[in-house]
This record gives sequence, structure tokens and C-alpha cells, in this order.
Amino acid sequence: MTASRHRQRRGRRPPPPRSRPQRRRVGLLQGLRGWFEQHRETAHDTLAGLLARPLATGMTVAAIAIALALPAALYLLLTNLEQIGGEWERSAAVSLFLAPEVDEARAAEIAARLRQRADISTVELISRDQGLAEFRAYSGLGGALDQLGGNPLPVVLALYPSAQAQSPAALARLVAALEALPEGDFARLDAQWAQRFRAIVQLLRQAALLLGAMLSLAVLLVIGNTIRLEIENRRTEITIMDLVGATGAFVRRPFLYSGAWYGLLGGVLAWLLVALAGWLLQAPAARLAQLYQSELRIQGLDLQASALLLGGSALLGIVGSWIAVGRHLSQVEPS
Amino acid sequence: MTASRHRQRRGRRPPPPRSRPQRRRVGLLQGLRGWFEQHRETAHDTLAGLLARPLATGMTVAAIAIALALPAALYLLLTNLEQIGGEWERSAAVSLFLAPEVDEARAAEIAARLRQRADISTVELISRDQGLAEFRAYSGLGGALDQLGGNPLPVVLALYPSAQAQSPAALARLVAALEALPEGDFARLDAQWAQRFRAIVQLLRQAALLLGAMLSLAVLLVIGNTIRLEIENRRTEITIMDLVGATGAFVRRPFLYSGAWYGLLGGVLAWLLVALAGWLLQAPAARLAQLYQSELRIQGLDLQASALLLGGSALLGIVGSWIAVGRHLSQVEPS
Amino acid sequence: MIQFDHVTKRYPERGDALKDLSLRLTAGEMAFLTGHSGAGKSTLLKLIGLIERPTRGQVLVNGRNLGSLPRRLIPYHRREIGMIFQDHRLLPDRTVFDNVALPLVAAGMPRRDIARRVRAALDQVGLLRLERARPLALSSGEQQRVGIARAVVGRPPIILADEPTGNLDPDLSREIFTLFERFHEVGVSLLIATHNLELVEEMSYRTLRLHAGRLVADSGGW
Amino acid sequence: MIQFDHVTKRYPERGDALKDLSLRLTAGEMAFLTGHSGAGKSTLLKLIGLIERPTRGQVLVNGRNLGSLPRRLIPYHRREIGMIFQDHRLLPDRTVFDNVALPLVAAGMPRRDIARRVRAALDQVGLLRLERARPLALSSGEQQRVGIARAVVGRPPIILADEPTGNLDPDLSREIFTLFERFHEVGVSLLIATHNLELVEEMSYRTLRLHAGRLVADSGGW
Ligand SMILES: Nc1ncnc2c1ncn2[C@@H]1O[C@H](COP(=O)(O)OP(=O)(O)OP(=O)(O)O)[C@@H](O)[C@H]1O
Ligand SMILES: Nc1ncnc2c1ncn2[C@@H]1O[C@H](COP(=O)(O)OP(=O)(O)OP(=O)(O)O)[C@@H](O)[C@H]1O
Ligand SMILES: [Mg+2]
Ligand SMILES: [Mg+2]
Repeated sequence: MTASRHRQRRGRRPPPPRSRPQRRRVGLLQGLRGWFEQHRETAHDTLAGLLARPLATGMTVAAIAIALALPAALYLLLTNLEQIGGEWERSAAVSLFLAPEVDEARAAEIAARLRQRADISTVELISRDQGLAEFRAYSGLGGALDQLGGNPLPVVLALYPSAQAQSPAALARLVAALEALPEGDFARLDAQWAQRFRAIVQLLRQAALLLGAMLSLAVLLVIGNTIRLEIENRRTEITIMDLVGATGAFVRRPFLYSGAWYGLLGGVLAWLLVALAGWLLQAPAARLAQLYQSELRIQGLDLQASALLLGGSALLGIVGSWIAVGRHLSQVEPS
Repeated sequence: MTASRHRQRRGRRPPPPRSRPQRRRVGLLQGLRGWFEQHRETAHDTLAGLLARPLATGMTVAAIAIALALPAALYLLLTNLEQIGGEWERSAAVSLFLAPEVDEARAAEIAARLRQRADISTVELISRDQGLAEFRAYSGLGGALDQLGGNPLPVVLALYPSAQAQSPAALARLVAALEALPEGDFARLDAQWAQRFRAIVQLLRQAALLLGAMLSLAVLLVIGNTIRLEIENRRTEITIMDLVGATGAFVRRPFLYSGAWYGLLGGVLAWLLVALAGWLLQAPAARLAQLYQSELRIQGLDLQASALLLGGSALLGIVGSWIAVGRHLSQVEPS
Repeated sequence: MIQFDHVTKRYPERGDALKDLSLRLTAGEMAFLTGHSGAGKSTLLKLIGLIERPTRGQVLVNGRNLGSLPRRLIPYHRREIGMIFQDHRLLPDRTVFDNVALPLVAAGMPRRDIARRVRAALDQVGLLRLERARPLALSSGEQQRVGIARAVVGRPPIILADEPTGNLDPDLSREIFTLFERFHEVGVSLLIATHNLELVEEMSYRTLRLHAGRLVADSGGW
Repeated sequence: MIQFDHVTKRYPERGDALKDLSLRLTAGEMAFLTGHSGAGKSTLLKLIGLIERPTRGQVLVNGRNLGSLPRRLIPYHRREIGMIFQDHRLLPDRTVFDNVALPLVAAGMPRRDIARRVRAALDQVGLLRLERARPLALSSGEQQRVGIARAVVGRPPIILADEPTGNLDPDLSREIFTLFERFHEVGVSLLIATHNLELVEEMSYRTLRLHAGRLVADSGGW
């Protein structure tokens, strides 16, 4: 025990009485430098602290990642289902049987006119010959038709409703409008599959909403829980920091950084999980696409969704810690 | 400070030197009673301890419940999808067009014979008149047919393959067998939708498998994490119990009970969540069923699945705590 | 500097720990606080550090009434008080250096200036060679001295010590008391709760004696 | 009863806390252990309670070699030793009663018999009225006495006390030492590490003095 250092302090007089404690005992510039240093150090120290316990951190991060990955995967699933749905509903066409006297040139004119309608995306003309061939293939009644000695079939227009006109009501309106055409004989809605598909998608969407709500809750619970237990673990630390004159902001800071790191790491892992899932589902999706001769590909998270996932997860971590720290800070106040 | 109690101990002599510590210092019966008492007390105390902190416990239990509810809900979804699938594939019929000379009486005989086949579940006979009516409705060519002066259509048998014969290969074999019949003209497979549905279900099933794997991991992580943090929180307690001569089993016991309670409470809440989800999906499912004129109802968890959910969750809790306690117990051993 | 006006501290379940206590310590004064176990010594010190609030009465420190100090200013109040706790209150997973540095870090002092101050404080309690150790790897006496170093590192105008030598051998206890005396010489106010009556008598400073929450003897003051 | 044969305890980062130490305490003996802060007193007691293991040498307790005691028997060994810790080691969220009852509960004693024994032990340290309180609501001296009650409640043949009066006033310290003396009278072996040299001299039992890990004085024994 030496007194050498102590001697420097000799002669220092106690400060005069003040009615409030001084808020700063260090200079402004010094204080600012200290503040930046503290933030950088806290960010570094908390990350180092997390990485120093890889197993514990890994477990927490994995739990957060799974909780985050599920809503993200769900979002992807719905996006892709809607894409499939779009493809699928396209095959739910309306067939407009034109009056027998309308010839193919006239039919082409009508088709061109119909293409202008907002509720129609595509119009295909099925000529009398094509119709006969199809009919033959469908019914196998080639012989019977040949007896007719001519083609009794009218020209048919196959109409594909646009995306906004997929609802049953809109389709019914379209059918009515088509039948009101002077050249139209009658319109048949090939709607059964569309209805079934819509019912299925509705069921899935409702299930997805439920799952989504539960999963969002799970994200909050996992992060909140982790930070809460983390803080309970470090209650002594918080109390001691409080006792040596740390401000609330100072006490909160490492927990907020920890929370942000947990969230961010969880978000990154979640992103990877979603990418992996997308990759694994590529093959069955391709098989499905083949059946439609379509370009259907499982879409990954786009830049915006990725940014939302990562930013949102970090934010969730911070918010979760903020709440948890807030609750505990109030417990070491004097009563 | 009185010495009155102390005097009772006067005259007690220290036990003679022994080479190993005595394992029991109480009688067998007393010990057994103590053992049962301890278990009952521990079970009671741990539950009381959990319920004394309703918010913290609620958060943990909710996280566990959600993690447990999701695989359970997934199991239900797949069960129900398979039911829908069954219903749906039933509508993927094979139409057997009989030769023109076969009359309806003969057709009924053939139908009866086909019903015997293992790969056919139902046979419906569509008479010539029904066929004509349907054809008229389909093509709108009533006028043209009337010119024929008679009904040129054959009798048609609508065949529904049995559940075992739904695969594309089996259907192709069925079609070939039907066309080989002397009375058969040709068979048409209305199979496109069946194929599409199968591709969709396959996609969903693969997604479900992925989700299921991730969710099972999440259950383990949430429970393991919770108990791990719980134990870290009570590290002092464990150390002190160790120091006063508690056995490993004694130290572990409250944690195992806590784990079991967490798991069980989580399981109960998960069961309720699944029941709630099923109830909420009842309406859209009914709407879907209507489209099929079928008896489709969303099925809840049956007795066996419920027992598995509750028992499994309690067991998961115990296993999770066991692992976590084991890791920490080894840390207070002398070095 | 420190003034108690008819202060009563009641713990609901346990009755009064301090009863109608009034006292006044002037700036730069050094005083001992004695009394039996459970007399209320720690409670008195906690009231000064705003770790507890009085049930009745007023506590004034540096002329400011602690009862009306807004919550957000409590940390700044605590920075003016160096407190030595009876149970040390060290962070088990930080090194001795980091533990002692804590008040400076909390006050936002830059890292460079901190190191010098921390080493000076550790030197004063004879623990410079242990700066890299963690508290759990220290003997109780060593932990206690880390606590003392942490209390003085911020050069606070007030030092409150709660049984600072309970785990120290007589020689070391004397050294610590001498250290306190040196702080007193440079104008720091000190209030030291202790059971070490031998040293208290030897040093002949003002001595306050508590008995069951009441001030029953005061060798100095007015 | 307790025998050290050339025991060395080295903490890798910090060097030897005990150096080639040999000593022998007979059954029913009462002895004091003194030495400066960091001399190795707590380490010596920890070796007897199997909280630490020696780096070299052997520790024998009750004739059994602790080095070869299987791990699963350690709890039974600890039940024969009542240990008073320098830092009390109480469970903060259990009542005083439950804290004192812990060794009995851990040993599987039925609840009915426990209550009687716990109250007797609390009575001996003068804390019967506090049985429902929690440790955090106690003064340090009261906590220390709870730790003493817990150490004696199981009526162990050996009591190891590590600075049992560091937070007690002189009168209470004397009472506690008298209590230890009464245990000694009924045949309990006691080893008491303390800085209270005044009382040690007054009571004239065997005294072992450690300095930097070596036994530098032994007033009795052979
Ligand atoms: N948080 C609390 N809740 C209830 N009672 C308390 C609390 N803190 C202290 N007490 C009681 O108040 C009384 C005074 O306690 P205090 O800690 O001030 O004593 P002390 O003089 O410091 O004693 P020691 O010398 O043993 O440290 C004691 O009887 C104690 O049990
Ligand atoms: N776990 C540990 N790791 C490293 N060093 C340790 C550990 N425990 C104790 N030491 C060191 O061993 C030495 C002896 O410590 P011990 O606790 O036995 O001292 P003591 O005589 O009880 O001192 P006090 O009177 O201060 O309690 C000290 O220098 C201490 O720093
Ligand atoms: Mg005290
Ligand atoms: Mg010690």
C-alpha cells in the first residue's frame, strides 16, 4: 500500500454545498469522446460476450431464428400460392358460344373487341374445325357426327378473365354481359375448379392467418423471455451498476445491444433457413410447374423482404430488451 | 441466545472414525416417509413457485405451447388435407364409353361385374338419355342433335377408383383393362385435376415436413433454453445445496418437476390452441365441403394424439431440464 | 454536509430500523458509527446513498433534500458518494480492474484516463498485482479491499464505509483506517460503520452509537 | 480426525495458496486458524469440505482419504461437516427457517422432526423471532448468524467456521465463541478461521497460524 499517488490529491478541497448534484464531472469534449467510446465498446463487448458462450447463444439465436423463419416462410408460401392460384385460375375460362350464323372473320372482330374489356385478359378463338376435333376427342362420337354431313358446331371464344375479375360475382357479371351480345348464343363458365381452388386457398389463408398470429406472438415471447431471463441472471450486475451511480441509459445499454445482436443473428439465421427451405422446395415446385407448362418458380425473399426481416429482427430484439430492462430497473429504485 | 436446548445434547459422543461416510443418518422407514414427503412437497412447491410468478411463467408456457401447438396443428392439417384429398380424388373418375350396341340392361350387368374389382370403389351408370341431356347442357348443340332424329350416344359408366388405385400408374392400368373389355368402346381418364392436386399436396407435404422438423427443434430449444436460463438463475441455489450435502438427485428434483410442469402446462395450452384453431377453421371447411356435397368436417385431435401431446410435452420438459441440470451440476464439483 | 431530521425508517414486516433519528455531520468530518448487530447502521448509510428512503423525516446531503431529488438525478447523487458495502457487491464475471473502473465508466470517463485512476486506487489497497483476477478467485479480505478501491476511485467528496474491515486481519484493518484518515486530511467526509471498537477508540474521532435504531451516544458534534 | 499430509494447493493463474502443509487435529479438538488476508485459511477449510481438491498431498478426514472418495459419496461426506462460510451463502428467496432447514431437508429428514431442530438452532444464535424473514431483509450480522445456525442444525461431528464473527459486534462475537466452546464440550471437532486475535488469545485453544500458504506457528498439537 503506497501513498505516492495519494499525495497528488493533497490540498484538494471539497466542493461547496450545492442544491442539486452536478450532472457532469467531466468536460464536454471528454464526455462526448467517452460516450462514443462507450457505445463502440458496448457493441463490441456484448457481441464478444455472446460469442464467448457459443452453445447458449446458439440455442437462443436458433429459437429466435425459427420463430422468425416461420412467418417469413409463411409469407413466401402465400406469395407462391397466389402465383399458383393465378396460374390456376387462368385455366378457369369462360366459353362463349357464338350464334351459328357468325363466321370466323366476324368472330375475330368480336374477339378483338372483347380484348378491350378490363375484366378480360386473353381471348382465344376456337374455330369450327378445332371445335369439331375437340368434340370428337371429348365424346368419341366421331361416327355419329359424321352422319350429320357437316359441322353443326358454332365458333367458340375461350375467354380468360383478368386478375381483378376472378370473384364469383364478377364472373357472373361477365357471363351475363357476354350473353347480352347480339352475336353471342350462350356463355358457359368452367368455374367448378376455380371455386374449389378458391375454397382451398381460403382455408389455407385462414389457417395461415392463425399460424401467422401465433408465430408473431412466439417471436415476441422467445425474444422477450430470453432477454428477461438474461436480465434476471444479471440482476446483481444491474443493482451494482445502479449503486455506483450509473444512469438508467448506461445500465440499459448492454442489454439493448445484446437484444439487438440476438435479434440480428436470429434474423440472419432465419434468412438462411428460408433460403434453404426455398431451395429444398424447388424440385416439387418445378414438377408442379411442368403440369401447367408454366414458368412457376419458388421465389425467395426479395431485397425488401430481406431488409424487413433483418431490420425487424434487430428492432424486435431491442424492443424486447427495452421492455424487460425497464421492468427490472424499476425494481432497484429506493422504496 | 439460550442454551436450554443445547443441554439435551450434552454427553453425545462423536461417532468413531469410519472409512466412508454413512449413507443414511435416519432410519429406513423415516427415510422412506421423508422421501415421499419430499416428492410431494417438491411437486407442490415447484407448481406454487411457477404460479406465484404468473407473468414470467405465462410467457414461458406460452412459448412452449406455441412451439408444441404448431406441430400438432400441422398434424391435423395434413390429416384433414388427406381427407380432402380423398374426397377430391374421388371426383377424378374414369369414363368408360360402352360400344354403341350395348343396351342399358347389359350395361348394368357390366357395372355389377366391375364393382367386384379391387381397384374400383363405385360405378355409376349414365343412361343414353342422361348422356344426351348432359351433352345438350354441355355443348348447347340441342338443335344440331335434334337433326339426328335419334340418340347417337352410347351408355357410359362413370367409375371411381378405390383409394389404393389412385396413382397414375394404377389408373393407366385400369384404363387399359377397361378398354380390353369386349363391351367397352374406349375409356377416358379425367385425370388432369387429380395430377395437379397430387402435385400440390406433395408440395405442401414437403413444406410440412420441413416446417415439422424446424418446429420440433424449436420445441426442444424453447424448453431447453428456458430451463437452462432458469438454472443459471438458480446457480447460487444449486451451489449452496451442494455445499450442505444434498445429493445430485435432490438438487435435480425441483428442476425436473419445474420442467415437467412447464411442459405439461405448455401441452395443455397447446391442446387448447389447436382446438381453437380447429373451431375457427370449421366455417371455411364447411364451405369447402358444400362444394363436394360431402361430409367433410375438420377433425380435432383424437384421444391418442391428445395423450401423446400432453405426455410428450411433460416428458420433453423433464428431458430438457435433465440435460440442463446435468451440465450445471458438473460445474460445482471440486476441481 | 449530511443531516438527519427526525428520521424514522420502518420496514413494514419488521418494525422500525431507525427511530426518530437526528444528527449532523459537517463537511470534511470523519466519524465512526457503532452499535450491536441489527442496530441500524447499514440502514443509516443506505438512507444517505438513497438506497432506501426514510418513512418519516428528512435526509439532507450537501444541502439538498433527498426526499425531493428527482429520480433521474439519483445516479449523479450517488457519484458523489463512495460507498463500501458490507457484502462487497462485486461483479463476479468482471476482473478486479473492471470492477474498480465501474464508477468511472458509468460516469463516462474516457478509457485512457480510467486506467491511471484505477491503478492508483488498487495501489492504495495493496492489490495492484491482482488487477486481472476475478472476484471469485480472491480471498474475502481481498474482495473487501477491491470494494474499498472502487469506493475511492472516483475521488468522491463523501465516503460511506459499512464494516470495511470485517474480513481483514488487524494489521490490514489498521492500514485501511489510516487510509481513511488520509482521505479525511484532504477534506473528504467519512462515515464508517464498524465493530472494530479497539481501532475506533485508538483513533479518537467522533463516534456515534446506535442501539435498536436510536442514537444513544455521540462523542462529538453538537 | 483431520489430517493434512504435505498438501499443496495451486491455483494455476495465481500460484500456491497452500504450500507443503502438514497438520493433524484429533477428534473432538477445537482449534483456531489465523493469518493475514490471503494467507490460505479459507482454502484450507475448503479442502476439508471437498469444495476444492489438493494439487499435491493427501487430506484425511475421519480416517478416510478424500482423494479416493467416489463422487457420489461427497454429499454424505459434507453432511458430517457443518460449514460456516465467510460470505454466508444463504438462499435469498427462502425464509430463514428454510435456509436453516436445508441440510436436514437434503438429508431426507421428515418435516415434523425438522421444525424442532431448526428452532433449536435458531434459538442458539438468538434469531428465533426472525424465522419467517428472508435473508435480504436481515442485517449482515443476522445473516451471519443464520449461517451459523445452518452449520450446527445437523449436529455434525465436525464444524468448520470461516470468519464467523466478521460482521458481529464484540459482545455477540464472544457469545458465538462460547457457543462453539459448548459444542467442543460435547465432543464436536471445531476448526475456526478468524481475525479476532483478541478472543483467540483470551480463549487459549490450539492456534494455527498461516502465512502465505505455510503453517508458521502451531501453539498446540504435536
Ligand atoms: N430490507 C429489509 N426489510 C426488513 N427488515 C430489514 C431490512 N433491512 C434491514 N432490516 C432490519 O432492520 C434492522 C437494522 O438492520 P441494519 O442492516 O441497519 O443493521 P446493522 O446495524 O447494519 O447490523 P449489522 O451490524 O449486523 O450489519 C435489522 O433488524 C434488520 O433485520
Ligand atoms: N478460486 C481461486 N482461484 C485463484 N486463486 C484463488 C482462488 N481462491 C483463492 N485464491 C487465492 O489464494 C490465496 C488464499 O486465499 P484464501 O481465500 O484461502 O485466503 P484467506 O486466508 O481465507 O484470506 P481472507 O482472510 O482474506 O479470507 C489468495 O491469494 C487468493 O487470492
Ligand atoms: Mg450492517
Ligand atoms: Mg477467507
